[in-house]
Amino acid sequence: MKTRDVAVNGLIKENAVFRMLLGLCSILALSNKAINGLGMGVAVTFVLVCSNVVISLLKRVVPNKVRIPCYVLVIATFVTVVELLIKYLSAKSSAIAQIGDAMGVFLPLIVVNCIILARAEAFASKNTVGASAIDGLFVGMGYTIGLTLLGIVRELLGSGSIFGLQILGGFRITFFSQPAGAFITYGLLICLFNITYEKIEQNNANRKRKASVTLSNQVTEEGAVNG
Amino acid sequence: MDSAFVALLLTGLFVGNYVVARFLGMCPFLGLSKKVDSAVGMGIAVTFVMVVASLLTYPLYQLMVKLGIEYLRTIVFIFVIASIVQVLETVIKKISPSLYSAMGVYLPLITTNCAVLGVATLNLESELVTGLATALLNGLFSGLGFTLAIVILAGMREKLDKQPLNKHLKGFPISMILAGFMAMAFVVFTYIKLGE
Amino acid sequence: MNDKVRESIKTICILVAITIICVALLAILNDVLYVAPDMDSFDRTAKSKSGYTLVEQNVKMTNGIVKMVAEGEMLNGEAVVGLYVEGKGSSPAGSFTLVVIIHKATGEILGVRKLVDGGDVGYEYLDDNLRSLMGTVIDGSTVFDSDNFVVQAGATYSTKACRNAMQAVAEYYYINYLQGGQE
Amino acid sequence: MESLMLLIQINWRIVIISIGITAGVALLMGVIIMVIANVFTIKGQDPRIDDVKENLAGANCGGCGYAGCSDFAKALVEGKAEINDCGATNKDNKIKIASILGKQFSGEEMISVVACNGGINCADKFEYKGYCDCAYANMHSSGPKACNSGCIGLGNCASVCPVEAIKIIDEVAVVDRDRCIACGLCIKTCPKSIIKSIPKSAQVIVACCNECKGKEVMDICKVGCIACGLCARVCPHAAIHLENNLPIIDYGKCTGCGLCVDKCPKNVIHKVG
Repeated sequence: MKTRDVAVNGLIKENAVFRMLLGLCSILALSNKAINGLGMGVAVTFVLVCSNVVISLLKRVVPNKVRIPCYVLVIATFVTVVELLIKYLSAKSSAIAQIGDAMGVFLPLIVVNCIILARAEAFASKNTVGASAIDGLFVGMGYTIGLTLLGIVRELLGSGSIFGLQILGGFRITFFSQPAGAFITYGLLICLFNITYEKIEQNNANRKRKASVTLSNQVTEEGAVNG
Repeated sequence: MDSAFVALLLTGLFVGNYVVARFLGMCPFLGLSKKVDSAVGMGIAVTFVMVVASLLTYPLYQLMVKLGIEYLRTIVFIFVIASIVQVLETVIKKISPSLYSAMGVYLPLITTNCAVLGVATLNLESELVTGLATALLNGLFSGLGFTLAIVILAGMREKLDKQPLNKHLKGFPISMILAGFMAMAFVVFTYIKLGE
Repeated sequence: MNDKVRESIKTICILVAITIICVALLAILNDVLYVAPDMDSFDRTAKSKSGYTLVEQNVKMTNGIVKMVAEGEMLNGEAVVGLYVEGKGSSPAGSFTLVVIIHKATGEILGVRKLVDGGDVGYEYLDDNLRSLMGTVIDGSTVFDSDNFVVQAGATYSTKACRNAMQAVAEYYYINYLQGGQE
Repeated sequence: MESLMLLIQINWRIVIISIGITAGVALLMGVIIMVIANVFTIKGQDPRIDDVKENLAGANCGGCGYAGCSDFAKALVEGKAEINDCGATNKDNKIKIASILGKQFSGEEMISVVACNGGINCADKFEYKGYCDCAYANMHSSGPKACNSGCIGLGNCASVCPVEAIKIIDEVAVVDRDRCIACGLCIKTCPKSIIKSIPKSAQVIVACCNECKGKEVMDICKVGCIACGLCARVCPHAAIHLENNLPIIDYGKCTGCGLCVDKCPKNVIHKVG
């Protein structure tokens, strides 16, 4: 798989937030503010890349009977590293303290985030270290972009601000910052994403068919000539 | 004791419902709610594992606090949960194959279920949980809340998947909107004064 | 039979080996990234003559957690107690962390400051509501019950979190300084 | 020097305790897992069942009629089932399984295909606004489509397919060739039973299943087969013969030359190879 394919795969074709629908717990919970989405995305990307690398290193060593506990152990280590880092940095700057507090219980829950174990099982335990790292990076980036996008939409509607900057001047539909709003906004966004994705795919298909039609016309003409 | 019991019951089932109010356990909630019987199977499996997880992780955490190494709580909790699931799977497969075919196929899914690790972590932070007994109750009621939510959604989705619907809305987006309405219904319970 | 046993032992050894390596890395990292409890947040709230000394950490109260307790001496020589307390709001609002300075003998609140505001954007608990708490004297553990606590309209969750924090402060002060012997 | 200072400051007591505790938990859990795994192995279970299960596709699709792959593996080992019942497993795995069971395997890889191309090209008897289910619609005078044997297009096959290989395009079901694992579930659920199982190597398919005379088909469907027989005559290998107004292709003789595809006036025969 060339890196370009892995990139397109991770970012668009198998985007964790809008296509593969993995890690829903963190997506819905952390999209109430765009800055939370970004923070969570970065944390998940870091853990994803590191655990992909280590798991693809260990894939021959780990016996099959205790495969899941070992993978979970490695992932949990990197999540605890993130926890310690956030605790250390939040003493330094209150912005990180704010994000760390907003993540709350979802920070340790990165361990059971479906993306990480899914990528570890599906990809890292079968491919080389380099490929796993790149795949982890791009899937993580796809997750971060999707989550931040959802965060921007929900924050703009829910509290009239983007990244904390008041834009709509106090106009806010509090429905969108509550759990019910999260579900419905996410559902509609996916519906939108599917529509655009299908249109792009149809355009590509039409272009390919047009290209092949012109090709086959030439063939039939030659066929008719010497037929 | 009984006021804490009622408070835990209401929080677990409605006010702080793990799926609808706290967004925990979403992957199986949306993945397995196509049919009611698979939803019930998953619900029972999750509730059982949550109770066993609370039973093991709560005393372990008290020990870790005494020794001052509570920063390891994530790694120890998830390791214990993964082992519980592994052991349960082999035991149920041996004792009753019929139960295994109904419920066992969901067990590997539970290891990556946010609700189970969620209950283990939230047991330590929720002010309703004061001892092991209340931790077990919290695990049980949160599991029942999860089952309640997943079964209701499964019922709705089973009916809805057969309705003529715009093809882009079919499947995942419509179940998210359904879950949204459920969340609205559950918010009503938050206005009950819980033992204040 | 023994090859099955040997194979099991090999599996367990690998499992334990991975655990040890991971935890060793974490333990060392935990020490390197050790966050000394910052005393300067007390100083910023109420300037002390020679800094505060740590007394106790992480005491779980009924309504909140007293994260840190420190004692110090004000510029005018009065002995004061600093409390770093976290109050839990109900689910949408996050937890609030306040720094409270209490006069050791009289129990009067000399300074209150908000460190972490868990309220959503636009739901923050206003500082002047907090400042209105200055001067109240903690004479019992129920001094901050719901009737005489400033409820900020529109931010009920944030108010609940702040009230929980203050109730934890009152309870801690009542147990350790009013009832208990002077530490 | 500086890093050495760092090493001394580390509070080694906490490090030892944390390693000790977690190693203890890991050891305890590891022992429990292994003991339970060995004690609770199902005695008297034929070890070959696990090897067979290893090679099966593991899609648990139920196409073989058993509740998932583990049941099917047990039935295979006990000889109650045939390896070809499972469409999902690819060819070389099937050969491996056959060698485990000591049997010979020579089956051909199959794939499902919908023998209808009607959909919007086919007129409707009435407008159907009811329950979105083919079997249900089929009960109302065999479906809204004017053609009584054609695809109703409400997607029962699409919803039952374990790998989502079937899509409803322009009100007719279309099977995605690379995703289809030939588990056969769609063939069982289609109320019109017009989904056929053909060899994967087939180059050409017949996309119609209407057995009425040409004149009747002409009135109701733009792409229906009018049984003119041109395809049978033009085929250089005599691979096509007509049976009750429908061309039947013998995939043994068919070389995929595609002459029949161009010859067919209603382009009922499609090139897929």
